[in-house]
Formats: sequence, C-alpha cells, structure tokens
Amino acid sequence: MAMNLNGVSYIVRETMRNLIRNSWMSLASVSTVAISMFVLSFFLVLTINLNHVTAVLQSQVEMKIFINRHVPRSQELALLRQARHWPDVRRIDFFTKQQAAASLKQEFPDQRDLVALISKSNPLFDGYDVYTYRPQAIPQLAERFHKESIVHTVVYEGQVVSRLDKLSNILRWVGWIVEGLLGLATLFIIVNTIRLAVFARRREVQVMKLVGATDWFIRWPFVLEGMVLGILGSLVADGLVDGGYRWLTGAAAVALPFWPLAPLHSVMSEVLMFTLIGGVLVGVLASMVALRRFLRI
Amino acid sequence: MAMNLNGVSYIVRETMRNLIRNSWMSLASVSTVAISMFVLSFFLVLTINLNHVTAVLQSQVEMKIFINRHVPRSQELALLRQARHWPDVRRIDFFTKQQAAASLKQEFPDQRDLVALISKSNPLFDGYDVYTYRPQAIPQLAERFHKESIVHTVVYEGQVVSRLDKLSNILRWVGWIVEGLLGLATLFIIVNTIRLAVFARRREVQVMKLVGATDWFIRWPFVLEGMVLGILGSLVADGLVDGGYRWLTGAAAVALPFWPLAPLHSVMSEVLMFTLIGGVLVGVLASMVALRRFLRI
Amino acid sequence: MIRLDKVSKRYPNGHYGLVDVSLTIRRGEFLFLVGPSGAGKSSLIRLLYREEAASQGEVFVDQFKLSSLRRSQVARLRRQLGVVFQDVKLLPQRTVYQNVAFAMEAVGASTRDIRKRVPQVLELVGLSRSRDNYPHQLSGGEQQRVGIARALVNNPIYVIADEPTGNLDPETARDIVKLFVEINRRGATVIMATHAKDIVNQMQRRVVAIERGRVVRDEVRGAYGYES
Amino acid sequence: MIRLDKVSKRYPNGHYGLVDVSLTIRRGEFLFLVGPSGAGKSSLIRLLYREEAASQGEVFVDQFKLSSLRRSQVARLRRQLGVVFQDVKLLPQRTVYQNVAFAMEAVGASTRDIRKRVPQVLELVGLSRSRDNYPHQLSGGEQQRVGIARALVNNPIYVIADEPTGNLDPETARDIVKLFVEINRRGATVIMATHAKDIVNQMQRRVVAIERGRVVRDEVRGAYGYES
Ligand SMILES: Nc1ncnc2c1ncn2[C@@H]1O[C@H](COP(=O)(O)OP(=O)(O)OP(=O)(O)O)[C@@H](O)[C@H]1O
Ligand SMILES: Nc1ncnc2c1ncn2[C@@H]1O[C@H](COP(=O)(O)OP(=O)(O)OP(=O)(O)O)[C@@H](O)[C@H]1O
Ligand SMILES: [Mg+2]
Ligand SMILES: [Mg+2]
Repeated sequence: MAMNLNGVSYIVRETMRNLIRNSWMSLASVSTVAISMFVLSFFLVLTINLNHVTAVLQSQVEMKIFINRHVPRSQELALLRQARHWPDVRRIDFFTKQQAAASLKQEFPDQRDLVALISKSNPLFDGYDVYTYRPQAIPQLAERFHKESIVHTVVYEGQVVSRLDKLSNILRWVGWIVEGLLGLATLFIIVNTIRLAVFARRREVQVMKLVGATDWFIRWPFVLEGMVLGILGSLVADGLVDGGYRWLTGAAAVALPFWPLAPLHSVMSEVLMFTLIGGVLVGVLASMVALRRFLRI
Repeated sequence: MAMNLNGVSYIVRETMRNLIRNSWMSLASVSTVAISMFVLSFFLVLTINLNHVTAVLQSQVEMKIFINRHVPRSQELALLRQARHWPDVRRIDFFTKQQAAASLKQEFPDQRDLVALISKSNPLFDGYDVYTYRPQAIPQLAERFHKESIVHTVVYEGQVVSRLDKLSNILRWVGWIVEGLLGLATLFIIVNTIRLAVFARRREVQVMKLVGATDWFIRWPFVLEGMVLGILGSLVADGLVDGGYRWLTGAAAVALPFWPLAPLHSVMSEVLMFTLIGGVLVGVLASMVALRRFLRI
Repeated sequence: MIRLDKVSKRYPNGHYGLVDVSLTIRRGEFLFLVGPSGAGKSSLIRLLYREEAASQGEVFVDQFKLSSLRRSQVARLRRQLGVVFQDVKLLPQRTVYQNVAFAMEAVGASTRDIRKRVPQVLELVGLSRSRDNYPHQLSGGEQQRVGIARALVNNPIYVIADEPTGNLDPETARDIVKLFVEINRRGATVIMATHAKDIVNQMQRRVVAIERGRVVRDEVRGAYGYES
Repeated sequence: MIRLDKVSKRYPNGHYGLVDVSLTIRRGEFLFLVGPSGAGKSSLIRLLYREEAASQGEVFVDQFKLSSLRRSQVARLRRQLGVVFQDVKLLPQRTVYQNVAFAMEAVGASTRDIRKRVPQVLELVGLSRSRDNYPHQLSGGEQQRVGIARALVNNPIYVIADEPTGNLDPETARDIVKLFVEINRRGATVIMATHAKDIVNQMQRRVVAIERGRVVRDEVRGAYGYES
C-alpha cells in the first residue's frame, strides 16, 4: 500500500482514463447512484419535514388557565411574570371571559338557549392560553399552575396532546425505518451496479495480475473510481434535491402558506452529509468487494 | 421472427442455460429488480392505505339533524325511512337530547355553571347522526334535510370536511407523484442493471453474429432472460410485501386497533399487477435496448 | 465466385489495411493468402464475411454485393461461409460440442441433424475426447481446431480460414490442410491465410501474396515466398 | 534455476495436463519445449508463473517454492519472469505503448525510465509505428509482438514464451528468435514452447519434448521431432 509520488500520479491518471474509457459504464453507475441517492434523499427530506411539522404542531398545543374572579390585576401579573421563566413555557396569551364565551357560541351556534344564557350572565372566567415547547411537559406544568392560589382551573386537552405525541413518535419511527430500508436497498443496488461494472472488466484485472501487478496496484484505481462514481452520483442527486426543494418551498409559499416547511439549508446539510458519505463509502466498498474474486489468480 | 418448434425449444434451453451459467449476474439482476420493486411496492402500499384511510375517515364524517320538539314519533320514522334511501346516505343514528347534553358536558367538564344549567333544564333537542359515503355530498344533503318541516336545525362541520377532502386530495396527488418518480427510478435502475449484465456478454453476441445467427435468433434468449429476471425479481418483492403486510396487519391489530388498514387481498392484487407487468416489460425492453449496440456488426 | 474490384480498406484511424486490391476467386479454387505480418491478409478476409466494409471498390460474394447488403442479408451471407477466425472466437460459456452445435442451430438445423453431424466434425479435427470441455479447458491448438470444426460443420460453399494452423504442430497442421483439400475436392472453395511455408510450398496451389495492403503476386501454382 | 520435481497437474475436470514431470533448467539456458497439440507445454508454463498450482510434486523458481507462496509473493515471482502468453492477453483498452508501459508501471519503474525503455523495446519487435494503436487495431502478428515486447521490457531474468511466433511469418519469427538469442547471450534464461520446426532444427539448442503430459525426450542439442 506504500505509494510514492509516481504511484499517486499513476492512480489518478488511471482512474481518469478508466472513467473516460468506460464512459458508458461510468454513466450507468453514476446515474444509478444518483437515482438511488435521490430516492433516499427524497424520503430523508420527508422525514425531516415530518419532524419539523410535528415539532411545530406540538409547540402550538396549549393549556388554558382560568383565573379566579375578582383577583387583583397585580397578582395576576406577578404570576405571569414568574411563569414566563418556568422551563418549557413558550408563550402566555390573555383572554377575557367574553372571548371564552364567543368561542363557545361559535361552537354551538344553534343552541339558542345556551347562547342566550351565556349572553345574559356569562358564567365563564378570564384566563390565559399557555403554549409550551414540549407537550410532554404539559401535565407537570398544569400541576404547577394549579398549585397557585389565584388559579381557578387548568384545562388542557390531555388526550389530544398525548395522541399527537404518540402519532408523531410513530411517524418518526416509521420514517427512520423507511429511511433505513431505503438505505439498505440503495446500498445493495449501488453495490450490484459497481460489481457488474467491475465484472465487465474482469479479464483486464486478470491480465494485470499475470503481468506481476500487486493487488493494491490494481485495486487503487478501482477504489478511486468507485469513490468518484459515488461522489458524482451523490452530487447529481443533491443538485436535484436542492432544485426540487427550492421549487417546493416556492410553490408551497403560494399554495399552502400555513404549512411549515423545514428551511432549505438545514435540509440540504443533512442530505449532503448522508449522500456524500454514503456515496463514497458505498463506491469504495463495492469496488473492493467486486474486485476480490478476480484478484485471486 | 418466425419460429418453429426447434426454435422455441432452443430459446427455452438457451435461456435456462444462460441464467444458470451467469448465475452471479442473474443474482445481481434479480436482487436489484426485487429491491427496486419492493421499494416501489412499499410506496404503492402506502398510497393504497392512504386512500383507504381517507375514504374511511371521510365516511365517518357526519351531519347532525335536530328534530323539532313534540313531533310525533311516526312522522320522524317516516322521514327516516325515506332518507335512508337518498343517494349518499350511509347510516342514520338516533341520539336523545340527554346524550347530546352528556357529550357537551364531557367537552366542558370544568365549566360548572354551564354543566349545572344543562343538567337542570336541558335546552337541547333530540336528533340524528347522518353518515355519508361522499363528504362532498354533505352540503346538498343538509339542504335537503333542512327543507323537511319537522327538522329544526342541521349542523355539519363543513370546514373540517372540506379541509379533510382537500388534504386527502393533496396526499393522493403526492402519493401518485412519488409513485411515478419511484417508478421511473426503478425503471432506470433495472434498465441499467440489465444493460450492464448484457454488456458483460457483448463478445458472445458479436461471435454469434459473425457465425451467421440472425438478430432475432440472438435476441430471443436475451429477451426471455430479461423477462424471467423481471418476473423472478418481482415475485421476490411480492413475497416480501405479502409477508411484511401480513405481519403489519397482525401487529396493527394489537397496537393500533382503531387504525383502518386496507385488506391484504386488495393490496396484493394491485402490487402483483404493478410489479409483474412492470418487471416483465422492463426486463424485456432493457434486454432489447442493451443488445442493440452489440448486434450492429 | 468471389470478386474484389479495386478494393481499398481505410481504418478509422487513417491506417490502410488494403490498397486497390482486385482479385477473382472462382468456385472450387484452393487459394493460399500469404504475406508478412500486418500485410493485410486478415483485412481482406474480414471484408469477405462483412465484419468490415470496404472503403472503396466493391466486394462480391456470389449473388451478394457487399456494399449494399441489408442487415438481414448479412446473416444469410455468413451462412454461405465457413470462417476460421485468426483469434478463434469461441463462445466461452459453451462446451466444444455446444460451440460447434451453435453454428448449426443458428442456421435452423434440426436437432437430429445436429446430433449426427457435430460428432462427425469433431472426429475429423481429432477432438472427440474433448467434446464436453469448455474453451478455457483446452490447449491453444485444441481451441483452434474447435474453430475449424465450427467452420466446417454446415458444409459451407466457401471455407475461409485465417491462419488456422498457427497454434498447431506441423503434423496436426498437415492433417488439417488435408481436410481442407478433401473438402475442396468435394466442391467447396477454400481460402486460407497462412504463414506455414512448408505447407504452401508442398501443396502447389494458387498463391496470392500481399504486402502492405497490395497484391504483389498471384500465381496459379505458387510457393510461399520468392526466395524459397 | 528452475526445477520441477515429480510434478503432476490434474485439472478440476479430471484431465491430466502433466504427469510426473521432473526437469531442471539452469540459469542462462535456452530451451525449446516441443510436442503435439495438447501435449502439456502450456500446462508446464502456467505452473512456472503460478497461474496454476501443481497437483503433485514441487516447482522451484530461484528462491521461490511455488506450492507455499503467499499472495504478495506471487507478484514478486512474476516480476522475475517475462511471459509471452499463448493467447497474448493484451489489455484491450490500452494502446500498444500503454500495454508495454503497464508492465513497467506495475513493477514501480519511474516515468523517466518508462519513457526511455518502452520505445526501445517497441523498436526491437518492429512496432514503433503502431505505438498508439489499440490491440483491436492490430493484426494477429502485431498483437503477438506487443506481447513479446511486454515480456522483455523489464529485462527479466527468465523469458518464458508460449508459442510466440504462431501468428508470425517465417521471417519475422526468425527475427524474434534472434532477439531471444541476443537476450539469452546477455544472461537471461529463455524457455520457448513452439511448433516452429525449422527454427528448432536450425538453432541446435536444448529441446524438451512432451507428449501426453510426460517428458519423452530431453536433448542438449536437439531437433524438433524424431523423424526430421
Ligand atoms: N481495426 C483496425 N484499425 C486500424 N488499423 C488496423 C485495424 N485492423 C488492422 N489494422 C492494420 O492494418 C494492417 C493489416 O492488418 P491485417 O490484420 O490485415 O494483417 P495480417 O496480414 O492479417 O497480419 P498477420 O499475419 O499478423 O495476422 C496492419 O498494419 C494493422 O495494424
Ligand atoms: N483448465 C483446463 N482444464 C482441463 N483440461 C485442461 C485445462 N487446460 C488444459 N487442459 C488439457 O490439458 C492438456 C494439455 O494442455 P496444454 O494447454 O498444456 O497443451 P499444449 O501442449 O500447450 O498444446 P498446444 O500446442 O495446442 O497449445 C490438453 O489435453 C488440454 O485439453
Ligand atoms: Mg491476420
Ligand atoms: Mg499451449
């Protein structure tokens, strides 16, 4: 494996030569790598966005605190000022009992008696919407608010939160499993492709061995070639993903303005990492595995 | 292309021979086809289930009809008997005003005054839940019920329905686009693989030509081989999908009993159709395209 | 009848394989093609079975005018010819028997004919014992004889052999040439490019000598070179 | 020194390529290996550069005991040898120059040495003009000479040539053998399997005759066959 400068220049020259000479095979390999990586990236992007959306949705989950009637405003404010710095508290919004009544009326517009009742003597309280970063933290938070003397009741949609949480966990798991399966499939397909490409050149390898070349002397150009094929394929895939995602974010901004897409740079940095490292590793390993049988001579 | 019995037996023999002799290459091709097809099928199954779930969810979307107080039971029943046969009506369930109150109490357990009010003098009405096959039909249905003299109000969650409808449409579109992209990718990868496999045997083809074999004489075994590779790969994929889906339905029955999975047979019939037709077509076309260059001699 | 009419062959890299060659070979002739290494013997032979097309001039083989041959006709042309290639060109994944049988299958022969004829031809070239060996399990000379057997198996009207005895010992080489003579006697035309001086001198047949792509000598009862 | 000690070669299909062959070749010898087609000449030669391993007995090449050679040592063994293969074995995607240069690159020669040496060797075998051609652009004899150039380019201690003149006209063949003689005179050991009766008879060197895998004759100043 020791290589002098001659050796390095030989390897680089050889690799370029082979890539160009077997341009047809190179093209097949690069396009296969590119497609596999693109499919993989596509679902990586989906997973990333899934995580992003659930994170955003979860952060919108809220808890309602109703304050006792006739509590002085100052006491309320004192609590608020404190609570704002409790861990997991993201935002606290005030609502009046009129607002609470209005939202109830909206939900039951056809229950005339109910509406009449609420309109006459509003039985509801003033209160606050509390938003959190971690929906899992809501029960403890609720407990904590409830201990405050000025708090009348704490309401949170426990079931909804835990369901959303479960669902997002399941989706995340499914995402990673799909990702893993696709990764394996990609690996297999790329290895197959590069093995077939090496297979088509098996005679060449055998002649090299018979002329006295060492295994590593033969292997290096193939390894470098596998690396280049992997990188080229990955870059093509990355280009497609980047272009596609830019288009998507543009289109989504118009069609689904409410939909929270993960930002381009964070998507691309993950995609680049996965595809490039994956491409290089797979290319190199596939070349080496494929060569093994033909070096035994 | 005219083939006598000798010819057919020759082709079959040749194909078997080639598959076995190039067992390594056959294995690479079959596994690539299988993996590609499996990935494709995986998302086909997802799409099918997505459609299934949205169909089920939509069919669960309901409309509430409140009947005027003091309407004789016979009149109510007459309307019901009629309405059951209106198009798009799936099921009609009766609920009492007590039930309506109970569900309201459940939704606002902490509003003591509200609960007290409802408990004392229930301002609500008796009514019916109407389920439909087509959520799009709800507005017209509502209109129709409203025209009946005994109906007090019709309530339906119009916004939710139309949103769900939009979302399921978008998801369906996304599903088909992903499906299409994956299909293209699969096509490309399989074509590449089979081309590389044919490429490794180019000398053989050239020798055959020089010995006086016609193009079709050379092509037939390759075409049949491509077909067999496509079918074998597809069958492997189908086996995996079938096994996986059986496992999934079993696991889902325990873990997510409420989740409506599409039935195995309907999933498998679609998967089989796609993969087998796809596998055969791709295998045959790839062989023919790959051969073209080497037959020119 | 084979006729070359002012044929030149220029390869894509600019090299000339043949320059202005005119030659007529009548049915039933036995012709040696001689010349130093790189003279153009194989170039001429490759034109005959249409692996290459002439750059200028015209080649005729019986009714076929090779410059205007459709693809389907190329196969028909090649079936008239039994070619022994200089680099043998066996199918590596088939046994000796299958290699020879393939040439018959390709022309649509019946299984019965194949079963009868192939062992005969293998016997003729002395390979009966090796019928189930693959090419890589054969010696160089044995491979060459498989190539010869394949060329002869369809009883071609023309036998075109490009140095068919290069890897054979003198005795086996003589046997092969005897075989060609026998086939020629039964009516086939034989064209044989060769470096086997002894054999050419001994046979006293038509000799066409090529040098640098040009026909420099064409004698009805010739010898290998001027000097001998 | 090359020594075969009761060597037999049995191929996987049960065929015997060599049977109980014992043979010693000293440094500086010039040895012809003769025998009919399929005798076992190539089988013997393939043992020497370790493409195949002996089934029984032992082969020694200088300090190398071939039965117990580790993989890394196989390359070192092959670098001591300049082998001309019967089926030439050129790299199809490299030009003549690159094919020959590859053998030097493989042993780690400097670019300067390669640039100087390769043209010299191509000149020796008469291929200077074809240096940029690919193998498929060469005639059979030209390809064979590229194989010879590649075998000689590293100034090997042993030159092992398997029918190196099979596709060459007698004159060129004689030139190649003269080249081998010259190399032999400078100290290299030359082993040449051949069917070229004239050359063997003319040279009066050691001749080892093989038949059906056995050494049947070993003469210090021999001729091609018994009868001549
Ligand atoms: N495909 C090709 N492209 C370029 N040049 C070629 C090609 N084929 C042959 N040549 C050149 O044409 C000349 C004639 O080649 P040809 O093969 O006809 O020689 P030959 O008489 O058969 O020689 P040999 O006895 O060595 O086989 C040679 O100089 C060769 O290098
Ligand atoms: N890999 C193999 N497997 C089986 N049999 C083989 C193999 N290689 C050679 N043989 C057989 O061994 C015998 C000797 O072959 P070898 O190649 O040594 O002959 P040779 O003397 O070189 O003949 P030629 O002059 O024709 O090249 C032949 O009968 C051949 O069929
Ligand atoms: Mg030639
Ligand atoms: Mg041999």
